Parts: sequence; C-alpha cells; structure tokens
Amino acid sequence: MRNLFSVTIICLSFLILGIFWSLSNNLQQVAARLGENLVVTLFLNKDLPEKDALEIRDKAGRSPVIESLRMVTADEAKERFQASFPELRDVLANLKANPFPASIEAVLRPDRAGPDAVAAFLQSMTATAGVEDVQYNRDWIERVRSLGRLTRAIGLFLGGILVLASFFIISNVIKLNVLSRKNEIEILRLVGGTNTFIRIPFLIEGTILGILGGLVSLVFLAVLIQAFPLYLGSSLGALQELLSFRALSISQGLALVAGGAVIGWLGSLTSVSKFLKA
Amino acid sequence: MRNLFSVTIICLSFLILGIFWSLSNNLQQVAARLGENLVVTLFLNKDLPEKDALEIRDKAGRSPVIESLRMVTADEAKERFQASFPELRDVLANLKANPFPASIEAVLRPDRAGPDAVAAFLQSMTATAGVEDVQYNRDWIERVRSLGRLTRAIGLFLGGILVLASFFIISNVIKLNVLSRKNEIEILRLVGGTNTFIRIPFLIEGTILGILGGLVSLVFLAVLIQAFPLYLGSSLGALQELLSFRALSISQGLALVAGGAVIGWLGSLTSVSKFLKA
Amino acid sequence: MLVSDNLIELFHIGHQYQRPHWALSDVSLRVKKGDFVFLTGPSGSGKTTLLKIIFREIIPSEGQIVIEGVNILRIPDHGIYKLRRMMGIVFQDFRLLFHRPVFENVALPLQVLGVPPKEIRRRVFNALRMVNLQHKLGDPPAHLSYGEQQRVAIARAVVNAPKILLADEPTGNLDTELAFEIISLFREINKQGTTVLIGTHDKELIRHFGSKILFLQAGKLLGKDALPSPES
Amino acid sequence: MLVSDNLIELFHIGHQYQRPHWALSDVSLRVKKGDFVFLTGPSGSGKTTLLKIIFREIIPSEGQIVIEGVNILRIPDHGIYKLRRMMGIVFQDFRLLFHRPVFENVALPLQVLGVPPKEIRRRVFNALRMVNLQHKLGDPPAHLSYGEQQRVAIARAVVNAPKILLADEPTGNLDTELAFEIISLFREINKQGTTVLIGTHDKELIRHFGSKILFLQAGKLLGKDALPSPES
Ligand SMILES: Nc1ncnc2c1ncn2[C@@H]1O[C@H](COP(=O)(O)OP(=O)(O)OP(=O)(O)O)[C@@H](O)[C@H]1O
Ligand SMILES: Nc1ncnc2c1ncn2[C@@H]1O[C@H](COP(=O)(O)OP(=O)(O)OP(=O)(O)O)[C@@H](O)[C@H]1O
Ligand SMILES: [Mg+2]
Ligand SMILES: [Mg+2]
Repeated sequence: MRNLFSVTIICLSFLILGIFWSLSNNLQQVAARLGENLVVTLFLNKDLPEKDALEIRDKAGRSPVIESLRMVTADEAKERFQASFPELRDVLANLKANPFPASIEAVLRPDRAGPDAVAAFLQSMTATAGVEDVQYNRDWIERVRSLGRLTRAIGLFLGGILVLASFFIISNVIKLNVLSRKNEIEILRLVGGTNTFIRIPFLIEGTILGILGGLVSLVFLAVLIQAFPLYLGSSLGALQELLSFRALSISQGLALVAGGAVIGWLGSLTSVSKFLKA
Repeated sequence: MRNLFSVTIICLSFLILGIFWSLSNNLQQVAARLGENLVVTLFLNKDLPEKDALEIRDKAGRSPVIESLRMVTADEAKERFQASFPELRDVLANLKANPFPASIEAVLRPDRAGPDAVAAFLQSMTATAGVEDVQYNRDWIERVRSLGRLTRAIGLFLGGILVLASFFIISNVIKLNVLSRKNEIEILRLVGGTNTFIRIPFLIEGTILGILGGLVSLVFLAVLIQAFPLYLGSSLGALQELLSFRALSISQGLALVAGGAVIGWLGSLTSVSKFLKA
Repeated sequence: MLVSDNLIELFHIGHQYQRPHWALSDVSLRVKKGDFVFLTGPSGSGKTTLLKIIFREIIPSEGQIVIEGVNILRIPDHGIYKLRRMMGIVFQDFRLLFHRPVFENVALPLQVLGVPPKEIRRRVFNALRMVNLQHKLGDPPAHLSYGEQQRVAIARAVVNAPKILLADEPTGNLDTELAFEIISLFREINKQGTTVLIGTHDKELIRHFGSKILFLQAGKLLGKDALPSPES
Repeated sequence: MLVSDNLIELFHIGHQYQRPHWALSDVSLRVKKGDFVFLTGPSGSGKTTLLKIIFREIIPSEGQIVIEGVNILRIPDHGIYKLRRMMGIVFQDFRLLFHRPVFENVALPLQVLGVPPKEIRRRVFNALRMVNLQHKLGDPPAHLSYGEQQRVAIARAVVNAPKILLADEPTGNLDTELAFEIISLFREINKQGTTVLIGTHDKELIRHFGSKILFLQAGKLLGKDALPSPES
C-alpha cells in the first residue's frame, strides 16, 4: 500500500513539474520567435536613386545588430497597404502618385539587440542622408523582454515551489517507508549485518520507486499533451501557441526519470543512514 | 514532525490549487472583457442622409444581440485613420474629398451573441438599404470562444488533477498519522472508551491541520500575488493582464480554508473508523 | 438465581486462527462470581486465545460465551465498551502507551469513564503504590525495565476495581518475591468481590495460591474436575 | 595468556539513562571463556542494561569494556557488525521480524554472513528442532503465541554457534519444563565452547543450573564472590 502511495506521489510531483516544464519550453520558443521579429524600418526619401538606397542598405548591414535586410519599394508598400485595408482601395485609386515611400526593413539579431547597441544603430541611421524616418517598435522589444521575464518568473516561482515540494514529499514518503522498517534495520544490525548489506535493499527500492514515478508521470504527460489541443479546438490563433503544451524533448524526459532515480536514491540513503547509528 | 509534514503538504496542495484558481479567475475576466469587444461595423452608403442613418441605427438597435450602438461620421473616421497612421497624413491631405464612409459600430451582448443570432443579425443588416458593407471580425469571436474553452480546460485538467492529488495526499497523510496511533486507538478501546470518545481528538486534530494548511497557503498566495507583478515589471501590456495573478475573493479564500477543514475532518473520520472494528 | 451465580460461561468454544489448526476446541467452562481461577498449560496451548475470547478481542470460530447473562458475541462493535468497562485486563504484551507517562497510562480506564481528575489522581497513586511504582509515575514506559512495564499494566488493570480481572502471564517478567506480592494483591482484590482469571505457566504460584485450576493442553481443557463441569 | 582467558571484562561500568538516577554503577566483572553465568536481581536492577552494554546497544556513561582484548567502546558504528557476529542474543522483547516467516527470522544471522542457502536450511531446521518449533517454520511470529515467539528468538541466537550467547529473560514466557529444556540446550552449547550469560529472575533455574551467579541490586553488583574479583 505504502509503495503505491510513494509511486503516486512521485508521479504526481513529476507530472506537475512536467506540465510546467512543457509550458515553459513553449513560452521560450514563443519568446524566441517574437525575438526574431525585431524589425527596424528605414523610410527613404521620396525618389531616392536606387544606388543611394543600396548604399544605405550596405551601411546598415555593417552594424552588428542586423540579422538581415530587405528592400521594400514604393509599389510593394502600396500593395501591402491595399492588402491590409481593402476598404480603402478606392482612396488609393483616386491618388495620382504613389504616396508610400520606399523603405528598408532591417531584422535585428535578438542576441545582440541590447538597448545600447540598438540606440546607437538607430541614431547612426537617422543621421544618414537619404533616410527620411526611422521606425522601431520599442513596444515589441519591451514585450519580448517581459515575456522572457515572465517565462523565467513562472519557472522560478512555480517550478521552484514544485521542485521543493516534490523533493520534500518524496523524501518524506521514503522516510516513512524506512521508518516503518526501522525495526528491520535495527534487527539486521543486531544480528551482525554490515551497513552496506542493510542499505542496499533500501537503495534499490527507493531508486525503483523514483524511476517508476518518473516513468508513469511521463506517460500521463504524453497523454495530456495529446489530449489538450484536441479538447481546445484549433481556433485559438496566437494564444493557442502561447499556451499549448509542447512535448518534452527526449533528454528532458530522461532527465525527469533520472531525477526520479536520484531523488529515490538520495531519499533512501539519508533516511536509512539515520538508523545505522547504534 | 509528522504534523508539520501534514500541514506542509496540505498547504502546498492548496497553494498550487490557489495559484490556478487565481489564474483562472483572471482568464475568465479577460475572456469577459474580450467578450465585450464584439463589434459589428455597418459601413453606410456615401452621402446617406442622416435621417436614413438614424433609421438604420434604430433598426439595428431592435435586434436582441445588440448591447449598444454608436454612430461614426466620415470625419471621425478620417481622424481615427490619421491618428493610427501618422505617416500617411500627407496622403490624406492630398485628397479632395474625404474617402472614408460613415459607419455604425454595434457592440454585441456577449451573453446573447450565439452564432445563429449573430448570423441572423448580420444577414438582416446586409439586406438593409443604405448599408454598403457589414464587417464583423469572426476571428475575434472564435478567439474569445477558444479562450473560454482554454480557461475551462486549464481548470478541468490541472485543477482536477490537483484537487485529486491534494485529497489523495492529505487523506493519506492523515491515514499515516492515525496508523502511527493505531496502538493508542486499540488501547483506548480495550480499556472501555466509546467510539465517539476515541474519534473526537482525531477529528479535532485533522480539522485543525486542514484549517492551518489552508490558512498558510492563503498567506503564501497573498505574498505571491503581491510579489509576482513587482518581479515582472510593468511593461507586458495585454500579456501581463492575461497572466498576472488576481487575488482570490474573500469567499474563495474562505472556501479554501473550509475545504481544508472538511478534508482534514473527512480524512480523520475515515482513517479512524477503520480501527474501531474489534 | 442461575444467572447471578455464573459470571462467565463458555459453551463449546472452538477457535481456528488458520486452517487446519484448532487453537482451541470444544472448551466449555463456568466461572462463578468471586472465583479465583488459574488458567495454565504449556506454551502454545491456547491460554492467551481463551482470554482474548473472553474480552472479545477475538470472535471464536465456534461456540457461545455468556457474561453476566449477556451473549457477548451478539454485542455490536460500538457497544463493546460496556463489556470492557467491567473488566480489568493485563495483556501478555502489556499494550501500554509507550511514550506517555505512567500516570496517564494508569489513568486511562478512569478517564474514559469521566471520573473527576482529583479522584483519578487518588486512585492512580493508590494503584501505583500497590505495584511498587509510585516513584516512576512521570516516566513513560519506554524508559522502564520490563518488569516495571508489566507492573504498570497491572496497575492499569486494577485501578478501576473491575468486576472481572483477566491477567495473561502477569508475572512473566517479575522475580519470585514480586510475583508473590502481585498475586497476593490479586487475592485481596478478589476478596473485595472481583472475579479473577489468571493465565500463567508458573507452577510455583499455582501451587501456592491455586484454588481452581483450568489446565489447557493443545487447545483442549483438561482437569475440568477442578471446576463444576458445565454439563453437570 | 591473560587475554585469551578473559573473554569479557567490564571495568567500573556506570550508566545513567537520565539524571540523577544511575541504572548501573561501578560494575566490574570478568567472564572467562567457556563460563556459564547467570545474571540475576530484582525487577529494575539493571540486568537488561548490563547486557545491552555488552553487545554495545548502549554506550555506558562511565567505564570501559573489553571483549576478546578489544575495547568495544572504541569500535566505530560501521564496525560493530564484527562484534555482533560473534554473539547470539536473545532479547527480552524478542525483536523478531513480526511479519516474516519464522524460517527467515532464524536464518538472518547466517544470511548476513553469506552462508550458502543449503547450509542455512540445514542449520535453521536444526535450531528450530532444538526449541521444538520445526512445525511453525512457515508462520510469521505474528501468528505465534508468546512462548513460541520467545523460542524463535532463542533459535535465532544459537543458530550460528556463536562465541558468546547473551540471553535476557529467555524463559519468561515458558512453562517450567520448557524452561529447563532451553537452559539444558544452552548448557550443551556451552560445553561445545560458547560462553553463556543469562539474565533471569527465575530462582528455580539458577538453583538447578547455577554455577556462577552475578547478583545485581539497584545497579550495583553483589555476590562478586561467585566470580574471581577483577581486582584480585
Ligand atoms: N530507556 C530507558 N530510559 C530511562 N531509564 C531506563 C531505560 N531503560 C531502563 N531504565 C531504568 O533503568 C533501570 C534498570 O533497568 P533494566 O531494564 O536494566 O532492569 P532489569 O534488571 O532488566 O529489570 P527487569 O527484570 O524488570 O527487566 C530501571 O530503573 C529502569 O527504570
Ligand atoms: N494470530 C495468530 N494467528 C495464527 N495462529 C495463532 C495466532 N495466535 C496464536 N496462534 C496459535 O494458536 C495457538 C495458541 O496460542 P496462544 O497464544 O493462545 O497460546 P498460549 O497458551 O498463550 O501460549 P504462551 O504461553 O506461549 O503465551 C498456538 O499454536 C499459536 O501458534
Ligand atoms: Mg500466551
Ligand atoms: Mg530486563
């Protein structure tokens, strides 16, 4: 009975842990994807010769924060606008000239786009002749940063609480297990068993319990990951990506099982050792 | 020692439960707020006399799915556009006439805006003379629906798992508590104690443990709710609202503590009764 | 009055812990009010089993048992306390609260009756003095020697001046002098009206104090002649 | 050779479980190889304490104890098994694995030595036959009577033909015939070279078998004359 209890507790702890791990995996990926979308738009002077535009592009390309650059012609900008606001097609049709400027879209490297580096880049580009205006969605940057913080916060708060709780629960269950066999340990010592002889069965038992708990929780987690999107339906859009479960990688799964084994082993070791004193 | 263990477990279970409850509170509020933003825009024919526009408004107002209506004149529409896209101000200045149509923005009642009712409303408005076009962001509706589903899904999956886990853990801890005092129960019976006499101290103890666990978890939860936004910073925007903790209401807090008491009481009762047989 | 004369009556009691072995078989006996009875027999002959049946810790596989005219096998679980309250029991394994003070242990049968604290103190002191343990009153049994623990169990059994005193091997851990003192104590309690039934293997005690002797052998009652046969 | 002559030597042993009471005080004694010694005294005089000190379950508050020339108080915790392996011990509270078969219980001291299973079986059968329990071999002690449990404990103590046999009240739950049989068994083992130390309060046993007698009284050793004084 008590062994069933141990496995269940270990399994539940790991299941909760795994759920958060999986969610956190996901948030990190979303954060990374958002990070890829850091875009600075350099609006060019109207009727700037293509040669100058290319020069500006090359200058921007030398900055270390730039990942890639893309020229957007005035026609392209107009088409985009029309696609985005079909109701305004009439308005544009009424215009003689294309009111949209050509621009260069610069995608930043998220790993290097620190506030100082980006500020320096923006300043140098603003000062460049031929660049009419520089647009940079600071809000997005802030949002990405905050999302990163959020991921870490969830990781630290809940993950921390749960790891501690798991360890506490598991080691206590094993302690109770050992306590219920305190008598046995004492008797083995009294008839001349060496400490190693006495420890081994407990260590094996604890490790097996831990591994079992880890494995069972992985199975539940897999089921959950399969079942969750089905239940949710497929129309959440961006939100769904943000909150859906992503399967743990094989190494993360192995880490969970190995964690179970280590916890079981350590828990047994410390618990048994208490009774090997006299 | 074991009592400390019991309280800690009960507290952790309730803490995790409380975190999800609080998050779920929040999601529900966000969902409700999004629900309020269900807007149908009726674009009116250019140069429609104001009398006709008001008639259309009144007709729309008779539909049961409408919460409120707002007339947007062509000038207003132009101003909005300018505010949203300052870079295009030049374009608009070049135009002789205002290219934007007047419109009526209809806010739907989330409680009545079922798919059929909305479809009927849209159809009737499209057929109305003077209405050039009807726009309704179905995506948003779907998103709100999905968010509702998401909230419930999190509630059911994680909440369900955790409630079960809590109950299982707590009742087992109490069972172990009682088991360790099995001897005492037997002896009390052997010297002529009535079942009630034997049960009462256990019931009191279990209930107190449960209440303590609930209270401590509330304290931790309050600290967490205070600390979480501070840690996150304040620049998350909409995402922050979506994921920040919202304090449990007083009645929810009381429910948590009462739940602790009931679990403690029930756990003790069932555990003790097992030993009152012979 | 037949009922008032026979305090404990066993009719064809048989008990099987596990097939096929019978720990007791066809045991019939009567103990009269005020009797002082020794129950003896070699190790494993069923003494403890018989006593456990009398205080209804064990429901026998066969037979009936009547105490004070009541068939105790018919008492529901939640009513057993009435039976237990008229008995004092010394268990072969003591069954003390190992980590509570001696005082609390001995006070238990009075506490369940709701006796006022002052009276409890008086009677517990008295009982502990009778078994020579007044100086260990605050120690838990875990800190006592075996003989001392046994005496705590005895004090608890007699503290309430019960109608029936059942004692299973009450002197197994005591030296001869102390054993004689304890049995003398039981004798005195017996003279004040308590019916006493002692399971023991100590022949010397029986030789010295024995009035009525029940002899068990492999679960069967021999030496019935020491008691009026229930069939007679 | 002085060392080979004295198997167990106690020098001014004193033990305090709790202030201010001394459970043992200034106990000095020698047990020679091949001795057969009774340790007696009234309840609470310190017999169990003295035996527990000899097998190092308790570290005495004062004094030194040397067994086979080794000061056992200097053995680290993880080395005690060497001391225990040369002893067979019958505990006053049996200390059996309550829910494992009798066979397993008795086999334990052989298993920790890594004796091959066939040899284990032979010796366990033998030991159980000596205490008259060969038929209970598969039952757990939880299903045995008290006397039977005590005999399991005795079988476990002798199964390994130990150098030293310590027995604390080994006949407290046995009838006189069985008690005599058990002590005769100890005598036989003693003749094969085992040094035997028996704590008991049974005067009859001592009268019958007693060669050397240690008498404890309130923690002090009287009747040293029965043994060569350690000071002499
Ligand atoms: N764990 C303990 N803590 C405190 N005091 C103890 C402990 N064990 C024994 N004592 C006390 O030490 C004294 C000697 O106890 P010990 O068990 O050695 O006596 P004994 O001679 O074996 O008695 P018995 O014949 O009743 O078994 C007693 O007064 C007892 O109360
Ligand atoms: N719980 C049990 N399960 C199975 N068999 C049992 C149980 N308790 C006792 N027995 C068996 O029943 C028989 C009688 O046991 P009982 O304890 O009544 O003997 P006893 O006369 O009290 O012996 P002792 O003097 O050794 O205490 C024995 O053969 C014993 O092995
Ligand atoms: Mg018995
Ligand atoms: Mg003792």
